Amino acid sequence: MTSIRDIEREDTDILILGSGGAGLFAALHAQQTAPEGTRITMAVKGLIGKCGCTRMVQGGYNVALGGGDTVERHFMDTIQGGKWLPNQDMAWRLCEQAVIRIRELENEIGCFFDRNPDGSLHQKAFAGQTADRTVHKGDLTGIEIISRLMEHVLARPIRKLQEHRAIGLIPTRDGSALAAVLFIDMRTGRFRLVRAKCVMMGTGGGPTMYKYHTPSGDKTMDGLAMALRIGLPLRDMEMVQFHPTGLLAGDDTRMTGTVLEEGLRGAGGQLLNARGDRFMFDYDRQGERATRDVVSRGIYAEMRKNNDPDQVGMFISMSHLGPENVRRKFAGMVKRCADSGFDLAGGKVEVVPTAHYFMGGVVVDPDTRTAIEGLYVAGEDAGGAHGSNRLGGNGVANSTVYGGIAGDVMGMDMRSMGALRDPDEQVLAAEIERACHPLRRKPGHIQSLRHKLQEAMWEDVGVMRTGPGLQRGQRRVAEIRGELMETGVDPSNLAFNLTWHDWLNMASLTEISAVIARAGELRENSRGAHYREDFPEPGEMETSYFTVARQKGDELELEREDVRFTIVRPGETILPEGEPETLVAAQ
Amino acid sequence: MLNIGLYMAQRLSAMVMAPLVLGHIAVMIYAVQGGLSTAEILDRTQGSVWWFLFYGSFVLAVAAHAAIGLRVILHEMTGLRGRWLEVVTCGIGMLLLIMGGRAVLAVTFA
Amino acid sequence: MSDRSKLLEVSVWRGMGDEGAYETFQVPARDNQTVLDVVSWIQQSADPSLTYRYACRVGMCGSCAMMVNGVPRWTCRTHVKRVLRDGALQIGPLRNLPVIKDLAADMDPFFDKWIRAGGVHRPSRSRDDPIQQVPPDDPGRVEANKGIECINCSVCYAACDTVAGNPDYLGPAALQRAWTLYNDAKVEDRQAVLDSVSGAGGCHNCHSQGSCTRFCPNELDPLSAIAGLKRASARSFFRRGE
Amino acid sequence: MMLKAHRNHPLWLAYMLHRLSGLALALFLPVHFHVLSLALTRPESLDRFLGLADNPAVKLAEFGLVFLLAVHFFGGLRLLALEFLPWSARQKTLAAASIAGAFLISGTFLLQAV
Ligand SMILES: Cc1cc2nc3c(=O)[nH]c(=O)nc-3n(C[C@H](O)[C@H](O)[C@H](O)COP(=O)(O)OP(=O)(O)OC[C@H]3O[C@@H](n4cnc5c(N)ncnc54)[C@H](O)[C@@H]3O)c2cc1C
Ligand code: HEM
Ligand code: SF4
Ligand code: F3S
Ligand code: FES
Repeated sequence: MTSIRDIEREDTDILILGSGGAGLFAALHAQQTAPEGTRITMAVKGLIGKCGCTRMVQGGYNVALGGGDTVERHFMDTIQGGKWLPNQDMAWRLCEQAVIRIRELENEIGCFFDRNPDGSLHQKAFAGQTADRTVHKGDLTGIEIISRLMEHVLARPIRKLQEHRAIGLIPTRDGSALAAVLFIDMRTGRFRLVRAKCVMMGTGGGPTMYKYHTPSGDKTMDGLAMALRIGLPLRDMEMVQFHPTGLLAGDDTRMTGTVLEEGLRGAGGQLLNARGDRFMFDYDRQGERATRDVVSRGIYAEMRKNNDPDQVGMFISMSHLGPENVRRKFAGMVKRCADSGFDLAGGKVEVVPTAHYFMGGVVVDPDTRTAIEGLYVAGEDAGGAHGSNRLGGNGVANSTVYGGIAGDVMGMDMRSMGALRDPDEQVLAAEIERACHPLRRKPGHIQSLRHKLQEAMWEDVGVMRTGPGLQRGQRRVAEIRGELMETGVDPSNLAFNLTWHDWLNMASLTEISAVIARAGELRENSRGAHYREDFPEPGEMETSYFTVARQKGDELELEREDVRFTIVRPGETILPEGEPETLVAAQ
Repeated sequence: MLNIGLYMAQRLSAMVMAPLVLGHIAVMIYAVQGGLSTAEILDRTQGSVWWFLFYGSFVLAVAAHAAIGLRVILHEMTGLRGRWLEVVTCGIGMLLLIMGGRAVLAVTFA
Repeated sequence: MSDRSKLLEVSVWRGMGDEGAYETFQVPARDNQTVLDVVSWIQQSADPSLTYRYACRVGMCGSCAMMVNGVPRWTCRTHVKRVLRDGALQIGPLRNLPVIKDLAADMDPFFDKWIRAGGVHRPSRSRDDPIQQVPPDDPGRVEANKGIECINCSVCYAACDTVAGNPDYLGPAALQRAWTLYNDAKVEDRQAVLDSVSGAGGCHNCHSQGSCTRFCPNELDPLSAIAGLKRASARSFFRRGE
Repeated sequence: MMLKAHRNHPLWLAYMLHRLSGLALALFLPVHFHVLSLALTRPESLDRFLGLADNPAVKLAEFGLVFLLAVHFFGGLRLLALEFLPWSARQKTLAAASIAGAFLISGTFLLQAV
């Protein structure tokens, strides 16, 4: 079997993990700012530009571009949406830099976003926003952004390690800095160690440990699990955003959980229960048009009332708007449903809340630096910018803004970096051992463990939570983890062995699931995406805290830390006096 | 195995041939009524500058057109490339040019 | 619910590189089942060593294309019902690309050609400039929009016999991208786009087979885009008076 | 082997027809040229050859050739139109029309000949 001697070793200067909005922007900016001759390597679990969630962005990109809207207003929406939990400096930087990033995307990268008749950018409003702010390309915004970025990266002299899965961050012997990253070259099944002076992690979180989830299959919390293992603090880990309308098509298909877009509800789509009655107005004044978290809870509560085992979800119905009209306005969505065998325009489609985005992540500063020298984190892997809830449209803005910042900062830091660092060979050996663990055990059925985990998280650590539920969730996750450790993978051919990677995915997912449940237990109030039935109140805003989790030896330590209101205090605003509350015309 | 130059040559030669082929077919339809004979054909064409130009330009065009056409087929079907492909293309072109030239001379200025 | 006992007869390509053979599996039939689900089921429950590729599972990333009953398709959005023939399916790796293992093809040649065809924006402005006003009904824009939703899935590339015969040929997707750039009012040097598709493997090799347009899962039309490039390059050929 | 599933559609068939007809024409043309140049050297054998034109088998071959030329001609016009005229989506109709035209011309030719 693989031993430490088998691993291939190579060096680079700047190493980037992931090719989402964060990774691709980091590569481009690093190339622009780093000194001549700097070697840049991009390593991705899938193919460059073809994996990750940025590609799947539908709705669009939030940026304040005038017309009454301001960076201040965007910032205030972000803070209020995050229920006062965001790191305000990060949120500010996000809103401020988005303005530059969108110009970069349009002018330098070559994206073309939808226009108004006069040729200016078209902007719309997602729920929870007080201005028409979301720039988009139809409902396929992510494809436009990632395809264009990908082209620039592919055309540049950047070393590409595709289908290379990062499995361990390897620090120096004294643990003060990052020395290298360990990969599995998935195509060959061999290990590769890449030393680098600066590493940016943009592996994009991904709450795929839930029964229903939207992110792409390659996202399994690997980055956060790696960060946890080298002792980095993770914040807001209880904050899992559910999208209210995921397609429900049964356990046997990967279509289940995929998003039916937000715009459907915005345009007047109705949510119906099994009896065919609208129910959202029982939960919120705005009915179907309420924010994601509210609608998700509405659907979840309604699902619980229903005790017919064959009838799990609720229904979204569009036909009252006229099937032809729906077909025209939501062409992409209607076709996607039709491909999967559902008639969105004329019939009704069964939906469930589905895990969509992970607000939690590594603690970073607004320059993407982490507690360990040489490691930078951006995008969905980084915590702080969104607090307890991410506004629709702030996700790509976040990954592209902070990816670019990471690239710039790494490029500049390169100038003062000394030589490549030597990795701690013991940690390296331990990480290899960890990855090889299943290869020495009797092969088992990993998929059924994944199902079990997804059930446990959905039931006990899901849309609505209770203290006892969260504890039960932790026990269940620990049990599943135990079973996983006894489940093996046939080692006879490790080249492109997806089952081995399924096992490794499960390893990351169980590690992080445990943290989510623990953090959920620690937060004894309800904010944004986190809802405790036993603590339904949001708690004092003034004394807001966020959760921080750290691995210390074998122990997971959690603590609360006070939110610092560095720019605005609860109840106050930075908008000029007399500014209207919202600029969005009532629907 | 086409660049823009070869492509234009093939398309332009095709455009040249189109009216010529049409003309030729029309004449043939007319001619075959009542059977063909050498004398009949030659009568019509011998000594005519116009027929010389007519068939002459056809031969020029077809030599380029077919050579390029066969070059493409050869490349795609057999993988032939590089110098040999150029040689074969030119060879086919020359062959058609010589044979066609002989034929035109035969029917016009023999 | 469907009849739980029904089985599909699925033969799947197994092998590394050029070597390999089809292997048959019995897969339980389900009501909601895509070709990707069938492949996943085999890997998860019948043969853990089966290799394939997917990411988004909703037709956005273009990672999951395979040959299904001899036709290239995105598998995540191909319902089994639509392609089943006598209860059987044949699934192979995408054509015209080297095979890494089983159903996973090496897409590098496809992307190398994408770049060789000039498929990168050539900026006329920087991040410090305002965003260019482009009316949505600007004719160039309308033309560019037609091809812009390409997910680079390589289905068209696999369908095209010119690609199969001519290893230099850039292929439909890369050429279509060049055409969108050529029509993009924001692109600086549009002649350069034409130049990069006028060489030995360029747009002039296309025989208008139309398989690209026929099979593009997004209903894009590379055939017309390539015709557009031919037209534009011919025009510039005369203009330059060569 | 030729009609693999991905080839089974009108535009591909039109392409193959165009290729085969072009290929056949390219093979036939040298023969045709050779026969004509016989006029130069041995007029009597040209006559003998043309005499054969009354033979039904030869008639059929002639028909085939004209058919090929017509197919290729219309196919070529179709391609030229597709490439040089602003695009219209009427590809398939054009492909069909070109085959129809081919039949028409060669048919006329054959009828005239007999
Ligand atoms: C369906 C959907 C729709 C969305 N719509 C919107 C929207 O309309 N607006 C919005 O603002 N946000 C939206 N989001 C959220 C948005 O996509 C994310 O916030 C953002 O794109 C994350 O970017 P990222 O670069 O951090 O990660 P990603 O784009 O997810 O990229 C992660 C990358 O890391 C790689 N990776 C993962 N693990 C490893 C490993 N172990 N080793 C190496 N590489 C690894 C992945 O393969 C991938 O390349 C949506 C998300 C989904 C799922
Ligand atoms: C009558 C007028 C003609 C026209 C309008 C015409 C048109 C064309 C066109 C447009 C092509 C390009 C096809 C492609 O690249 O896909 C072509 C190819 C070809 N033509 Fe012609 N052609 C004509 C006559 C001829 C003649 C007389 C011959 C034979 C001597 C011929 C032989 C070929 C060959 C061999 C090809 C290559 C086919 C291929 O690449 O698939 N053509 N023709
Ligand atoms: S043109 Fe269509 S088939 Fe070709 S790569 Fe793009 S989306 Fe895929
Ligand atoms: S299938 Fe190929 S030949 Fe041209 S029209 Fe499409 S690229
Ligand atoms: S998995 Fe992304 S297109 Fe099929």
